[in-house]
Amino acid sequence: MSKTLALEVKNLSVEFDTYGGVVKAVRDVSFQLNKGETLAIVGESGCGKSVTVQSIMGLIPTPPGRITSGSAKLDGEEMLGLPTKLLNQYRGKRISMIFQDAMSAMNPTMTVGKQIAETLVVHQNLSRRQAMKEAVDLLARTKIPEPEQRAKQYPFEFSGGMLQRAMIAMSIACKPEVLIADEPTTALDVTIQAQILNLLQDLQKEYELSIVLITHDLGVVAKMAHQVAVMYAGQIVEMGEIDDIFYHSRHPYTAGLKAAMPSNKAHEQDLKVIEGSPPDLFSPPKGCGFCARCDYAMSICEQRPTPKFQISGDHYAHCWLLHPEAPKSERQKLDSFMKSERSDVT
Amino acid sequence: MLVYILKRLGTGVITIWFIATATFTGMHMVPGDPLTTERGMTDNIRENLERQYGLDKPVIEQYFLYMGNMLQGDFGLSFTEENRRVNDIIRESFPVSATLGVLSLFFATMGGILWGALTAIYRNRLPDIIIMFLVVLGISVPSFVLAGLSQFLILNLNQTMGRSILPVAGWGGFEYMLIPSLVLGLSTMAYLTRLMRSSMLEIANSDFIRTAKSKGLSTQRIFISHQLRNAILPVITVLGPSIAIITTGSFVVEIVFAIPGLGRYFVQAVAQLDYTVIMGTTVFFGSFLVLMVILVDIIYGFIDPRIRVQAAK
Amino acid sequence: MLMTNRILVFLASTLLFLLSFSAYPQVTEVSGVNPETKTIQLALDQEPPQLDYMKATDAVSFFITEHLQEGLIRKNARNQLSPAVALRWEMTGTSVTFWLRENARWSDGEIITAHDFVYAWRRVVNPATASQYVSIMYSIKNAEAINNGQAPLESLGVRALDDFTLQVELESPTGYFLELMAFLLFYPAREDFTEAQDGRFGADVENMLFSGPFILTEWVHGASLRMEKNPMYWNKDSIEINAINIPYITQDGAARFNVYKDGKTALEGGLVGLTAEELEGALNERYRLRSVSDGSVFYLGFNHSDGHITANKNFRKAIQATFDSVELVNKVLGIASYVPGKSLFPIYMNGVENKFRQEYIVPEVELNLERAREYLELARQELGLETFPPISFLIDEGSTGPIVSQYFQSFLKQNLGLDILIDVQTFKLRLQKTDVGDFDLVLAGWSPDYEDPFTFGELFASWNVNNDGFYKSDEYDSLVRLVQSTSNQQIRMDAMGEMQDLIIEDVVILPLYERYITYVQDPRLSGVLFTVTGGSPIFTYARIQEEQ
Amino acid sequence: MQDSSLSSYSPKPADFIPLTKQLDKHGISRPSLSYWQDAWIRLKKNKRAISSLYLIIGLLAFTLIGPLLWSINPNLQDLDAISQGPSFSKQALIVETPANWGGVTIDNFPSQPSPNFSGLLSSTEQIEIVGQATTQYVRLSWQPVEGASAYLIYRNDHIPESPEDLGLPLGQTLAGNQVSFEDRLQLNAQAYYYTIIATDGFNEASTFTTQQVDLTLAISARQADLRNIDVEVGATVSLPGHPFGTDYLGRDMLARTMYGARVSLFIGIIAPFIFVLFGTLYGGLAGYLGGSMDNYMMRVADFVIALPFLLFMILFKVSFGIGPGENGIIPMMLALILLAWPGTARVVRGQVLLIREADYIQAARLLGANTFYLLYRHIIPNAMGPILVTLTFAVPMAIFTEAFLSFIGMGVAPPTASWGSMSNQGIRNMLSSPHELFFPALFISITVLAFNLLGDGLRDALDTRMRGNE
Amino acid sequence: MLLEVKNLKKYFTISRHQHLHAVDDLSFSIGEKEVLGLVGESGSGKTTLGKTLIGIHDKTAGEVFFKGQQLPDSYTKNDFQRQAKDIQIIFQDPYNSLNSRMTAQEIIAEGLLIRDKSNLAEVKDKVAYWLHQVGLSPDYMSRYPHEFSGGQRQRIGIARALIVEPKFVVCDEPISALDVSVQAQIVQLLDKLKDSMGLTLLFIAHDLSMVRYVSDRMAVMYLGSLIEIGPSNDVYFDPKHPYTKALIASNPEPDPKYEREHETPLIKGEIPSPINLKPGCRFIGRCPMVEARCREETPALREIGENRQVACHLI
Repeated sequence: MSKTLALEVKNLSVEFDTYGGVVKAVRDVSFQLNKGETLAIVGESGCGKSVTVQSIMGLIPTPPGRITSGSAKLDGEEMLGLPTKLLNQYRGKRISMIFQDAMSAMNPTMTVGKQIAETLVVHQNLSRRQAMKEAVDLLARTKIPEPEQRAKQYPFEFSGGMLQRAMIAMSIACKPEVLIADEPTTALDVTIQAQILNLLQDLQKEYELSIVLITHDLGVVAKMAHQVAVMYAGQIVEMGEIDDIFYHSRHPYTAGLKAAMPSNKAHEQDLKVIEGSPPDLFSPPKGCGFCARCDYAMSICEQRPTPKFQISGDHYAHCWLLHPEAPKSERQKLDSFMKSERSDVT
Repeated sequence: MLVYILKRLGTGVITIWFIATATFTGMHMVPGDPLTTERGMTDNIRENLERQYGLDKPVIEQYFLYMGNMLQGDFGLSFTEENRRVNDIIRESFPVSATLGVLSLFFATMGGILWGALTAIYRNRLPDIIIMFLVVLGISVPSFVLAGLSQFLILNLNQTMGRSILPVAGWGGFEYMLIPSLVLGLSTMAYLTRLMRSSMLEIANSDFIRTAKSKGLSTQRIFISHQLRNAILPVITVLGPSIAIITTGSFVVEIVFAIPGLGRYFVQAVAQLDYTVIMGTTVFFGSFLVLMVILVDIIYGFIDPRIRVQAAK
Repeated sequence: MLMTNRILVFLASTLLFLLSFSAYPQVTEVSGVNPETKTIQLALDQEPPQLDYMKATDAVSFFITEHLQEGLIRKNARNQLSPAVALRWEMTGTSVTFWLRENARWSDGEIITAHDFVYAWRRVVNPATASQYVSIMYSIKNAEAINNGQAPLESLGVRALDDFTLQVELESPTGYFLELMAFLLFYPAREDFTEAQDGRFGADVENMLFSGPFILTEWVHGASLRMEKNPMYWNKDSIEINAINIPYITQDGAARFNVYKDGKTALEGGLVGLTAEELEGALNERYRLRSVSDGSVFYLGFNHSDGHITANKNFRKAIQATFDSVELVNKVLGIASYVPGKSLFPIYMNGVENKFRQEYIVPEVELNLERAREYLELARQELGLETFPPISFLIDEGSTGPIVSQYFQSFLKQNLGLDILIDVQTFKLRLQKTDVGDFDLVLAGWSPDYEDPFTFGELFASWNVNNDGFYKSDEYDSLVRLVQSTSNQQIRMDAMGEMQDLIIEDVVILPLYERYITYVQDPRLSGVLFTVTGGSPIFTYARIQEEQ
Repeated sequence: MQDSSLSSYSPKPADFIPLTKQLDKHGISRPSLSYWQDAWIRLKKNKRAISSLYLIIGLLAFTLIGPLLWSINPNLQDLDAISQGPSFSKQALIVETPANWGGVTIDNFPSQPSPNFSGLLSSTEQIEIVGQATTQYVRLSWQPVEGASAYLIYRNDHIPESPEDLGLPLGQTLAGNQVSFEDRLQLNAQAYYYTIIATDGFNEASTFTTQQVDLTLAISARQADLRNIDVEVGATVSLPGHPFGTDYLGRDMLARTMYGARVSLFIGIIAPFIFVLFGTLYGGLAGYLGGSMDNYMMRVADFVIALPFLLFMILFKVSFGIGPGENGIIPMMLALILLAWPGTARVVRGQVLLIREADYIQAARLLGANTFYLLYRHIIPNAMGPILVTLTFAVPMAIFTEAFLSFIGMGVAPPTASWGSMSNQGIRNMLSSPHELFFPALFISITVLAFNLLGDGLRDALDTRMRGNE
Repeated sequence: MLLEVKNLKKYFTISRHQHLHAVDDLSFSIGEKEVLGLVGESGSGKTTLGKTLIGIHDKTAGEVFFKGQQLPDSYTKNDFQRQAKDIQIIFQDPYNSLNSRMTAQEIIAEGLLIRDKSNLAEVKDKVAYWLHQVGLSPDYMSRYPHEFSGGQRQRIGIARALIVEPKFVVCDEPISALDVSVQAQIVQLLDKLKDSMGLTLLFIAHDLSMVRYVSDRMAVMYLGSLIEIGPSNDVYFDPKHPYTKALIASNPEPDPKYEREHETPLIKGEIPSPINLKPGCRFIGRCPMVEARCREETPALREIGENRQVACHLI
């Protein structure tokens, strides 16, 4: 089955000017999102996941932010560098976004219904009344009880979960091709998270949505994603189909992340943690960003940026261990670590 | 909501009582009394006067007497403007001060919001720099200098034009109110502009503006229906105190522009130690301000749904 | 983005445009002098505190009342006493009889009778009225006793022999009694009307009845007044001005002057006088400036009571010998026309035949620093002091107080090594401190109540309530008594000449300056009368020329 | 397998030796900055705020060091140089100290016109200058006019163009036979045009005579003596200049502006300092105690806030009163402190309420911290930012209040100078000698401006919301 | 038992007629060196319980015994001082729990310095030791909180609490605000420290998957009540209460194959407001198997096996 691309991002780099210097928040990031599928971008806070998607949406405040290179094509059409007026023909209509903290992401002085209707008025030329009707309908679709009353209420009258549903309703109002979900469930309880994730899955099927899902939770990834991009220190370190990442990961960071994730099923499992913290993006390391925390680090890792190695099909990773000349012993160590993980799972 | 308003009014009444007592105390701390005049007086004449004005009674009795009368809405007779009731003075002069104040506040608010919004849009560009420079000027030049200067400018304007474009002083139609109210409102306008600017910038960085952008709304739409409305809210909260600044700060303008307002009565009354006028004007001004602050709070409650909805519950 | 900006810029400019537009066409072209309607406009520094002239004490009320009411006698266009409600009069010793004209009417058309005078005068002396100026009436028989509650109201020495004959009994011969008749406390009031006002007589237009050339038709408190020609006035045909409008009331002299420059008033500086700053402005505009005495004399008052260094005559003499009033007036105050103070009696006062000051030359005081220091040394020894403690100089913030006191502080320190502590108080507090004698030096002034030197001379009688410094001298007291006992001008003036010498010799006070007011008036206006006893400028005799 | 396009580097075997040294795993590489260091860096980036800071330092230097460099006594009155504009030094002649001049009276001429005189008054024929005309005095005398009872003397700085344009009315003589006048009214070294008009007391002559007089700049021997100049009548001396001009008593404006700064800045800085301190303590206590105590305390603060500020400033200022020789600074400060503290109290209370709920306070309490420790170690340092900002904005408020009170004449007492009282005097002479208003008003404006901008900068710099984590 | 809680209640008064039942009649105990995991959704009252136990909140009713001694209902300064060496807390929010004006050293040393200001050198050594203990380099001693990442701050918070060597520590959602990978670091650290120091912990969290690694027993809270309590693995792998079941099932498994094959059973609705609670089971609104009894009677905790208690009528 040949897959068509919904969104293609190439060589995206973003910098921020701060008074302490330039922060290279995103460095040469490329990924592709297939139609009707979900791409999960995984990584720790501050790794640049949010910046990546916000730059695609043109939401990076400039200044201090600056897109230094790259392109982002929505269904083959370039979005980066467009003037606001043109960009607005995509935003909200063909590509939309939901945010982590729904409470602050909604206008506190406007009714929820109106905020949803607004998108429709702008993009679909509906009258106010029609748009409001449609908004109520959308609220109902996102399984908000009593949508009629709810539409007339203000965000502060909603619970976090409800508001996230309203956000989703707002984002799918114009039946976009791509939905970017920036940590949509991080602030929610697990029970509510499950509800929201299910809702997203249902809507994906219903609307043939292509979703970019940003999260730090591999559980959410496992549940939702078709493809996964693992980000670390502003770069994508490994990318591939979900099973590649979960079962055939070749990057020590991905492996570490997975090992640190608790499982529901294993009775006795030690949490294996990656010691330390990500590097400061003020002065990213010359070589591999993960080098300092990596158990398999070699001298080249400290000095040279890691090239991209194809592992199989769409599975790529940036790690010197994948270099043909890299010592087998280290690779085996990683492999055995991965196996020990997997044995627990299967 | 009603309970809230009643509660606020209740505290308002206590506040007014406090103002009245503070005024009464402060006033009686000043040595001498309003009956002292330039021409000497025999003891008999003085006794006659004291009896007539009730100043022969002990201060405590005068206090309760005054409070009693005040409760009935009677501020008594003026000492310097004999035969005139303080109520009449207030009734005649206050509308003038209020008109001036309301107009100033209108200019200040409109100007503040407008300029503030403009500066926020043109942040760090020429219009912003020019407006902020004027704002800083408006804040740093004392009102008396400004008032004198603007009068001088009007006069020169009239003389160069060879006819009266604007009245130099006095009180009458709108043309009389224009310059004084602008002068009076200028510092408040400057203050509100600054407030509006920072509020606009803060809102501009807020998450929901980012959401609005991601919805593909046009800049104007975001500006008007998201940014402006939320940015105005903090401006409204300071309107109450602004009314206070404008109305009590009006006497310089009233004196310079020969405006028959209440403010200048007070300055005169303090120098003349006109007990009843001092009491009347402060208590009245105080009550007015208290009322205005309550009113602004209530209005704010109506504008900000977070408060309105909660109050309704 | 651009669109929004344009909207905002548009809004901003529209707002400004609308404001200027709405202001433009509404301007009413009212000018200070209108030759067609014979109307003039004026600005006042404050509104009349009250127009119950039987109780009034201030210049603005005097000014308004002077146009609205008339007494038995008034000042004519040449500033001389002339018949008003009284046609003629006769004064013999302590008895004065007035024969009233029969065509003098109140503004409601009723005839003004002698009873109206009896009522008004009784009302003034009635203690219940609490008129502050009442002591000016004490020359009438029993007035003081009635005011002190020691005699019945009916015992006042004034009787209406019939409707048109009024007889007054005096306590003692009073040389200046006829002068007093032009003073507003002696104006008539009609009993039925006054009593019907329920204590609000003079509080508003409807609470007033007019006997003078104008009637008050409009009084918006604090804002404006309007006077129009009184159709019932017996001499209305001689009045040219139809109306006097007062649409501006402000304490700010600069503002009032600006209004005049704008052509909105007919005369400025008539009540308060132009300041040096406004003079400068007037000169730039090439206005004709006029100056006229407002009657008042300012002096440095010494506290003569025990315990004050200033009670020491040599100390006072030391200050006297260092003080140069010419320098004070010309350099420090720098207001043109002020006359350097030489005497308590101002230069405009008439003596027996000529001006008082021509007939009784003020003793020359020599400016002599060495003498001054000798006096000071003498004072130091007399007082038994090592050094002089600082002395306080009481002033209020208004007018010239701060300048004069700083000038004294500076030259007394430089020349005599004396330390002056300036005591600035609000107006009422200054009065209060003066009353209780809480001062060493005080800046004081006195305006005449009637045009006779005695209005100044009686000030320092030991019993006078206005003797702020508590000066007491038997010699001076006997001179005052001598003046009060006779109406012989020569004897009176001689006595006052002696008072003048005594004041200089004894350094009772230190004359600073005689105040003049400088004013500008519309060139089309003429015949404005200024008097020294208050109530001026008087526009009753004013004329308006069509155009120059 | 390798995507060679992405890497042009071909590694050597040595590159693949496992790394043995321990790298820093925690990735903190930025230099350590405390909150205040961080705020200072932010402030330094703000050009406006930093220039304001320099301006304030400059003002303080002006106030404190200025008088050392410009050592003219601010209270020294130079009556020969009243209200003069900014100037450099001038040459002046020393003349005898003017003695009283008796003037000229003609004995055989009637002092008052005879009652039956009814002719028109004519003008005087000629005006003579008596003695040398210097800026010390000009003495005039003229021929008497028949029927005159007095003569009006006018002085102008240009040739009169019409009877309306005669200039300053200097005064009038007492009688018709007094035919002289001495003018000492603030004379400048320039040409004057004197006009004499005869009057009979009510009507003036319709014609007039004008005389031009050129004046020489001169100071009297007495003035020279006061200034310790070697007295030698007839000599020329050089008078010191006044960069800011002189005021209405001939005092040096530069020196007065410096001394005025002391009062203005004293009130403007000390009063806010005290009321902000009091407000901080009050608000801090209310916020810390919380509950009903907080409620009552803030109610009191609300009462005080409700007092119409300027009205009560005036009332209190008058109530506290001042005695002889006192300058009124203390009553003004008292009034200011009494009325202005609640603003700070509110701000601080809000902050304290916020901080009080912070987890680190609870942690400290659990660790056994007492109230003093909490206040000293946690609450005050954290509330310090807003307090500092409040203080900076309180300064212009206090300076304005002082200026305002002085303007309406209820401020500091003479001879003490403050910028407000100087403006008050200056505005009266705004047109004739603008420098008297300009300099104090300029300094008020600059100070207020500087503190406002500094306050803005501080607020931005101390605003923790703006602190990045990137 | 180190800590015994009997019928503890904590209500907050909202208005005259409204009370928030944050903790409603709870009883349980924690043994010496035991770790009790306390789990529940936000709004279930678990944080309030933790803070009430150690005196940050006053108790509305009930008793708490520590080492057999009753703790005061309402704490004074002295009570805190007396208890400081025994009981400590680690907070949820790593941003709000450190004073941004103090360096890491000052923050960590606080507990020592409050008690004794002498011997600064020794304090410094101790701080360095503890920085090392929580996995941070002692070089960071003079850095300020904003220079650390969330996980690093949490480590500093842990060092602050543990430097006084307490017996009992309430860990108030110490991992909720962190990334999953960092959560593991903190959990591991606490696990290590607990063993080496012999700590007794009350470990509060909102999901069970992490908690079970550290805790010996687990308690599940819902709307102010305990609904299930038992040994960690027993509760985790064999939950009895329908709520516990749902809570565990909601947690997504980091195993795509598993997720593809298993449908996540959803629990409907959201946790209701704990204001003015009515009698009856608190879970009725969301429970898939409600009976009439559930609506009338509040189920109490019942012993259903060794060390296991459940509050449900249907088990």
